[in-house]
Amino acid sequence: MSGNEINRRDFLKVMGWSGAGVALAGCDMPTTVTLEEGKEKVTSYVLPEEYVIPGVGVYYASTCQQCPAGCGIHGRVREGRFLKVEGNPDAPLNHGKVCQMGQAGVQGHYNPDRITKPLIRKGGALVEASWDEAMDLIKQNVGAESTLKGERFAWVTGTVSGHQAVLLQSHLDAMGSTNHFAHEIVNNAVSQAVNREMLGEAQPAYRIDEARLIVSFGADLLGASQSPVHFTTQYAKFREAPRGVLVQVESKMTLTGANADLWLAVRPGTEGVLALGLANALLVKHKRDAADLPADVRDVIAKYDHDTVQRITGVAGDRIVKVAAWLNSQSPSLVLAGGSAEGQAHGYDTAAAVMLLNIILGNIGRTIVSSGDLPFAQMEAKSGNTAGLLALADTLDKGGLDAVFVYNTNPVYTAPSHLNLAEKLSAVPFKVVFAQFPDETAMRADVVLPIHSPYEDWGTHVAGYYGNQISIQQPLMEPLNPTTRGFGDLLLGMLKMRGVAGYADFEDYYGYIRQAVAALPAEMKADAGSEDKYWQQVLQRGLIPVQRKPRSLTAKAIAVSLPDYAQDSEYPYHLVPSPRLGMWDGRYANIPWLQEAPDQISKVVWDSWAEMHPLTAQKLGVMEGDVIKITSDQGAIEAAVYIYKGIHPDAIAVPLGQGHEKEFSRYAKDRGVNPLKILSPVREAKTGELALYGTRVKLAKAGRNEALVKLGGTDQQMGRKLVATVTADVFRRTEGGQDVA
Amino acid sequence: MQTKDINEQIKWAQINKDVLRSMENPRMAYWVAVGTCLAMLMCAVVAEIYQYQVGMGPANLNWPQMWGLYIATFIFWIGMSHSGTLLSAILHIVHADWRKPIYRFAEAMTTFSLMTAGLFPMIHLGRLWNMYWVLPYVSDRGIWPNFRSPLVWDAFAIFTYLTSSAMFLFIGMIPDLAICRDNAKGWRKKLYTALSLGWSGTDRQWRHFRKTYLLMACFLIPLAVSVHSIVSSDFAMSIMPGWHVTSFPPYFVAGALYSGCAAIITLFILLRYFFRFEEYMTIPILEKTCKLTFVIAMAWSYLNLIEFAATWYGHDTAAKEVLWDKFTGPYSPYFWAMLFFGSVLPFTLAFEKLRRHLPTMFVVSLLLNVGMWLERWMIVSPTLSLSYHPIAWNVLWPSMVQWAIVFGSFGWFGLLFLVFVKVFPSVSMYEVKEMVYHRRRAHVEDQAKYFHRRLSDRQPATDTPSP
Amino acid sequence: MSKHRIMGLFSDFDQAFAAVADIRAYKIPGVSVDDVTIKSPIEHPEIEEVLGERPAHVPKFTLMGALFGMTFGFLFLASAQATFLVQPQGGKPVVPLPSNIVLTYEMTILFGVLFTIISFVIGSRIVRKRDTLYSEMVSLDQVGVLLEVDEGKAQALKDLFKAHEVVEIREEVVR
Amino acid sequence: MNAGRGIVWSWALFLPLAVFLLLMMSSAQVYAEVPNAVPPKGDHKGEDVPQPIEFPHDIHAKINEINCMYCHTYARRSKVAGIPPTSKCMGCHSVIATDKPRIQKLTEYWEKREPPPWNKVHDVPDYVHFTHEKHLKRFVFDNEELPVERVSEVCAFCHGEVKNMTVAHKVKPLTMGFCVRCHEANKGPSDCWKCHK
Amino acid sequence: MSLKNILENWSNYRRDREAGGHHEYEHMWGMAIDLNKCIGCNACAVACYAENNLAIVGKEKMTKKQGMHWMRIERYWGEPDLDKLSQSSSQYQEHGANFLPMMCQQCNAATCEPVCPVAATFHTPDGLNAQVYNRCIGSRYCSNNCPYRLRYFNFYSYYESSWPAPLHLQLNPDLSVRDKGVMEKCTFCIQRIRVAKDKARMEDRVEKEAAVIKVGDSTFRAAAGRGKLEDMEFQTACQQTCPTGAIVFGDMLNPESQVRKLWDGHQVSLGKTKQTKQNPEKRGYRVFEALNTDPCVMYMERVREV
Repeated sequence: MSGNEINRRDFLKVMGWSGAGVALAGCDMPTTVTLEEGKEKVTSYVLPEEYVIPGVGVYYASTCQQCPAGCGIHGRVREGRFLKVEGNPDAPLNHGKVCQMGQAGVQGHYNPDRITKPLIRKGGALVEASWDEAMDLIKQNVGAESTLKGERFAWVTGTVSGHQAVLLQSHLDAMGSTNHFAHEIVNNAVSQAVNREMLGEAQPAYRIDEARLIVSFGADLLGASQSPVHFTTQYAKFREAPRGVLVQVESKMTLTGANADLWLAVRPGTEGVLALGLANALLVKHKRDAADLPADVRDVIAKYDHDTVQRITGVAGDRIVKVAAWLNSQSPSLVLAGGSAEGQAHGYDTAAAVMLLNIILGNIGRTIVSSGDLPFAQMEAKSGNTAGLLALADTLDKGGLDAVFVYNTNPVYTAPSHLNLAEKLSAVPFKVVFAQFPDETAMRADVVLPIHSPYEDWGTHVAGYYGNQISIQQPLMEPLNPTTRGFGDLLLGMLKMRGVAGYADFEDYYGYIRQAVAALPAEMKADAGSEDKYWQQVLQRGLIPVQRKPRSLTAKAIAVSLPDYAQDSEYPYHLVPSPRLGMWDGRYANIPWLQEAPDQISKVVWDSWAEMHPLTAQKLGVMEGDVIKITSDQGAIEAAVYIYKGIHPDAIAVPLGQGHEKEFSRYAKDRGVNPLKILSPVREAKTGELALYGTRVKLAKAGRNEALVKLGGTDQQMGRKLVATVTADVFRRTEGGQDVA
Repeated sequence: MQTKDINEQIKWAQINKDVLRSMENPRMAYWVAVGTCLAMLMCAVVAEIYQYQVGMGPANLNWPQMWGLYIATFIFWIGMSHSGTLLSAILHIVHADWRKPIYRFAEAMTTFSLMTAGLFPMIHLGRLWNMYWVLPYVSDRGIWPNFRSPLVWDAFAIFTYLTSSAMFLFIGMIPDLAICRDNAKGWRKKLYTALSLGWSGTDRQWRHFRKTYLLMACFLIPLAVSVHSIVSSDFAMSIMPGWHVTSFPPYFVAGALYSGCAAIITLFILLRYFFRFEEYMTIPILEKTCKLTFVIAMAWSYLNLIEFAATWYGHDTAAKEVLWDKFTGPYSPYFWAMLFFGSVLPFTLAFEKLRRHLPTMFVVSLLLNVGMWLERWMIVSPTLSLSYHPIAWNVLWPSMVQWAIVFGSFGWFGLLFLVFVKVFPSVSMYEVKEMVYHRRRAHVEDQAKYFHRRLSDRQPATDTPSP
Repeated sequence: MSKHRIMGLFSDFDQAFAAVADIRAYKIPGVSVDDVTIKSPIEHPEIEEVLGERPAHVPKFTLMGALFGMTFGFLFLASAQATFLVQPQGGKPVVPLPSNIVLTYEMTILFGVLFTIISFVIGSRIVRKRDTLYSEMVSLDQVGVLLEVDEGKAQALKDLFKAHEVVEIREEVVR
Repeated sequence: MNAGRGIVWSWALFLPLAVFLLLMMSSAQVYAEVPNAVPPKGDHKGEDVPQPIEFPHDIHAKINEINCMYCHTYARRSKVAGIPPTSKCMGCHSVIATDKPRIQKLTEYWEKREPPPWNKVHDVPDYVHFTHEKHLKRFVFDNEELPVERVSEVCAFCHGEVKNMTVAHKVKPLTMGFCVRCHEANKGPSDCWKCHK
Repeated sequence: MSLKNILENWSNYRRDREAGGHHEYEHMWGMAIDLNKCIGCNACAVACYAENNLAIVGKEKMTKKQGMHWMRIERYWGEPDLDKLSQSSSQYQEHGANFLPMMCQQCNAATCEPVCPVAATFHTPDGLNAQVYNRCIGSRYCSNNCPYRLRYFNFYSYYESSWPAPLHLQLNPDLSVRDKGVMEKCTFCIQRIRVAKDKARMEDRVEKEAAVIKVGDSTFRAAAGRGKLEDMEFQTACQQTCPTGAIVFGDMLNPESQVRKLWDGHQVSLGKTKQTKQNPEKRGYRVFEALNTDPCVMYMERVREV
């Protein structure tokens, strides 16, 4: 095995080759032909590898680590350089497709701002140190001989799964701690809680491809969601003839909203009311059978008649009638809550109201089906949420932590300023951050350990959504910087440091994973023949399919109580801090491709902006590019406005992503604002999540104009036939399928 | 009031003296002018070096404003070059002898503005150092330029025109160079001896000279028309709205003659003032030039209107958008300024009082050329800022790099012209002599018709000569 | 017998022409008007009245040049295009006539002009050492009448010049 | 005209002619053997490129008659011909000629697990995407009359008679004209995008 | 360069596109983009950056519109076709956005080609609109004459600024990195086409016979010895990554190819300035077809339920 290892490491080495160098056409001023002799070097392999031919790209299967979705990828490698991410066609999760963040992973890997050496805080500043120094420090503080008490230690991570989660848990156990704060801004924790109560399973599978109608209340399936590529591939099927109808209800147009047949602007926070109104229409107007519904539920629904809903939500009556009619006629349908619907103080009730619709329409078991249980429960994804962040802040408040290990999350950036996380974290005596980049959290650590990029490291992952496989992450190339180390290796080292039994035999994380794969039940590798063959097969496919144990979903209707819409005279507007496919929660602001890739909706690049409805703009007297000051009770941010009709007049949307500290990246430096910073301390009442969309703000003109940097000169087609649109009935006539209604 | 084009009684020696004097003893003002032009040129040189090193970005060119002022100014200078041909070739063929005192500097202007114009297609290239690839040379690689491209036509046309007009200028100057040779000393003697090619004024030389000059004039007229037509096809041959206009070739030619004439008026007044050429560059000649300019201005205005009308009448909506944008869009101030300078201001030329007032004419002629420069800019930029695909619509103003190069091109032209007037006779001496000779002779013959008749009745003594 | 080259300089053009007219009328036997060379500061068509038609072959050269430019231009372009078959452009044929016509036109003019200039240089016997019998007055305002005559007729010629108010007579003996 | 001068003149004319003819004949002799191919024309006087180890091509290719593709094994499978991996060298030289200083130097590299830093001799501009495999296919593998053993004659089209050199020496210009003329003669593709992209 | 050549082949050399052209084709690469499926997510655009060594220009240069987005997703709010249908004009963007992925349309009668003074852009035997970077002198005429505005110019030398070490290690060695003063545009991933064609040749998958192939109204003379490629044997970077599969790419000369079937199915034909469809409700159309550029990219109309 180890002989193999050396071999493999060797051929992955970066090499210069004829024609493989950087080819510059015209960098040859002023002569045009550079026929040089002896100016370039050619390097040969020391040892040849059979299937590696210089000049020919080789593809290795691996798993994308850009977001928690865990798509299967193929990495293109040439001459030891990892060049491009491509989808793994064998991966049932993403069918060979990747989103832009997946594509951009390469630039994270080769990022010029990566941390390459361990950093240790000395005299207030982080200075480069050797690994030995860093590990000694860690050993001192959290090693077996340290005085650290169990509960005073914590792990802060993003979503973790697979053997990473297993080892992490082992480490926590070894430390005697239960403090694992998993934090993600883009999450569906509220929905999961609702699902757990109403369906009996936190994360059922949505059969978008099966649905004929999707009504999404703020769930940005195609954009910032649990598994954007998976949902999008399903969406493609959904749109094939006979074409399904997509209705999106939200207050700021998301990418999903931009693709909706009907996009309904709802007054922020009243999505649940609309859901109940639809339920009302279904029961009253369409005489849906409500016998199964408990009386209290029926009472609640009865309150929301047409006029009430229209008044509260601000949605035109005919639209409500239309959606209700569609819901009635199109079956199976799928009604989803997410994002802006959940992120309110009453998010739980909103999500529950939406789920009620599914129950009334009988979608449970048809378009909402059980995901089942992973046979290896310890590898199941531990999904991050904002409650994790709040819990961390609360624990820190109590001064309850002496050592914090942070991995794959950046809470100092994502935490609202009212949490005061940076200061609280500074008070912790020992903070270790396992980081690729000098992000805000890393810059406040006592020890920063540079880890491999996901393309240099081994790993296994189980997707939080559609985790029907153990995804294998294998290195695509030799570590770019010899001084970085794999997170798994470090974790294993940490375990060994605590002297945990059972880990001493593993030389490294690779060995551990290999051992774990070898230990899989025999029936899973029946057709492979030998152990080595199976391992090769696994590496070639990049995943191990897993049969999940299905459950049956319950459909328990619960009564919800939703507040009436309340005006706020001081802070009349609602802040929508919108995550987007690309910048995500801000972690990709250091990737130039994603900075330069325009936002799907506003087409703005390299900056923050504030989205605003023309009516609001008229009221404020601002034009596109005018800077406005957005003030909440927690502070103020300034951004130039983008005006369009895809937002409710009461809402102001500021995208996540920018506003990083200057150390993070040359590409994110002095760029835009971070709307998360001004969030009010509103929490979702039942789950304790941070109500991301529950902040009220006031707006004021800043009195200056900063032209928005956008792709494109105009938003209109100016009479050209650029994008032509036909109605769905024409589509069905020519390409098959029955008409809606 | 002076009515005669020229004083017929002027002594020929005086002509020689006056013109040769103008070539000598540069005064302080001359050196100041040279210095100014050099300074202007240096602006362009610095800007161009910067652009060469860094790329076309600092010029504030963008997607899709790829051309900007460079090509606009290129057309402007090409247009300017049409004056010499017009005055010298067309008027020569129609025997309008009032051209004789003023055609020389007009031809020089032609050559120099072509030399200026030719720089711009090079300057605007992203990879200037590969410019020679446009030339059809037999290459080792077996590749050729694309002869379908109007830019290659430009290269051909400009090369032909520059060669022809420079030769036309030179050939027409040979007798004058002989005069210079006969009166010069030192390095000038050597220079003029070489340049005058041994001209001695024999009847054989004059005979060939006359035919050559006439034939070249005949060639230059269609050539000049074709040159600006070809330049117009840079635009007319494209499919861009506002460029794809059938009337562009005559429109460009008219505009070219127009700006050329306006420039002649400017230089006429300057030369007359600085070189005391009152005897030669007389007010009546200026008046004739002004009238000619006025006519051309009206033709140009008409072609403008026709272009608007044709666009308006057609159903090319994109072209209409461009037109409407010119009227009302961000470029409208310049567009209306162009129309004012180009179509309204020339009416000053229709008034004799104004025509004869040199300061007024000086200012007017300068403004006419400003208008003509704006015209070229209004051809290039609005279409680029607004085309078929609205995604690329934008307005980007030229940066200092572009302005510096445009500004410097005037310095380069001025420098060439200043050197010319001190090295070469800027008034054609021999042709002024011819003009005087023929006019006086015509006058004398008028008076002596009677004697003529009497003389022609004479019979020779014998029919056959004695051996 | 030596030849004499005699040039009379006249300030009055009419007198000079009258002198030539006298030669034309064989006032001096054996001296023909064909031997006369006139040196003049300006170009005047009247000379032809007294000298008679003398040939100038410029237009023929011009025509040749133009024709050459036309054929050469077109063939050059067409053959260049026909050897460069890699490059179909926008659905246009290999040898596109409209653009070739434009370029052929330019080549026609270019070669027409060049040949005209060549014929001028050749035909006018310019670009050679200047005649020693040259007066700077010719470039100012005097007309010179130059003849090469036998020794015996030199005096008669001078007399004839003097009869026409010659300003100056220059003479040199050839061989 | 005297006789001596005549002789000088005739020699002056004859010598270059003779040299030219000889060159023509010799080059024809070199290449005439490759059937179904018109060899490219053109010569170039290359510089001496110093190499970490003065590799003797002559010993390998001429004396020992090792096929070019034995070492430059990628040539038939990739756009680059490749330098043989050090292990391939050591395959023989762990036993053969181990006492030679060049081999000792090679062994040093091998023991350090470092490839020798070879300098590139035949380099084309980076915007030229030449591919070895298709040329070998056209002239060797698709060329029924040329056995693979004689591949060096095809290699010599562009690399010259490497088997007569120690370290490789550039003897062909490798300019675009050189390529284009051969493409014309052998009816190779003329699309610019075949090589430039 | 001989007179004989011209005289013998005169009629051949005078043939334009409508008459089949002088050219013999190996392929005719085409694309079909379904706007019903396109969600405007931008994955294709970033994949294009990754595949084709596109430079990152930064905010200031994006402000000046000097970006290099070969593949751009245009987004329009106005929807003239639906405004007619929906009775009430809402104060909201009720039907979402109009997304249009726009890349070089690889026109068969490209307007950019004839105007290039040095023939750096031309039509390849693959039916592609080639741009030879090292021949380009940067006159930018092609970009000015492109009605789709999808030619991008290197206004600066981006090598240092766009790929600071070690980002340069990501550069795709299969195609050149463009320096300042060079025009560039979408190539339909020529490097991938190249690899696939080379592979077909190496495996002796060759069409022996010349053929005359009709694609809609256009006739193409296909060369003998052209490579025989399977449909979907390779994909362009944008097609490969497109999560909804909205982009279909393939050889129009191959009657079995998906792209050809889509074109035929939507009754869109090459070589027309106006499509004459038997069923006018079919969704296929080409952008700016009336300009007679004959683009090889067909779009299928966006669909909305109203």
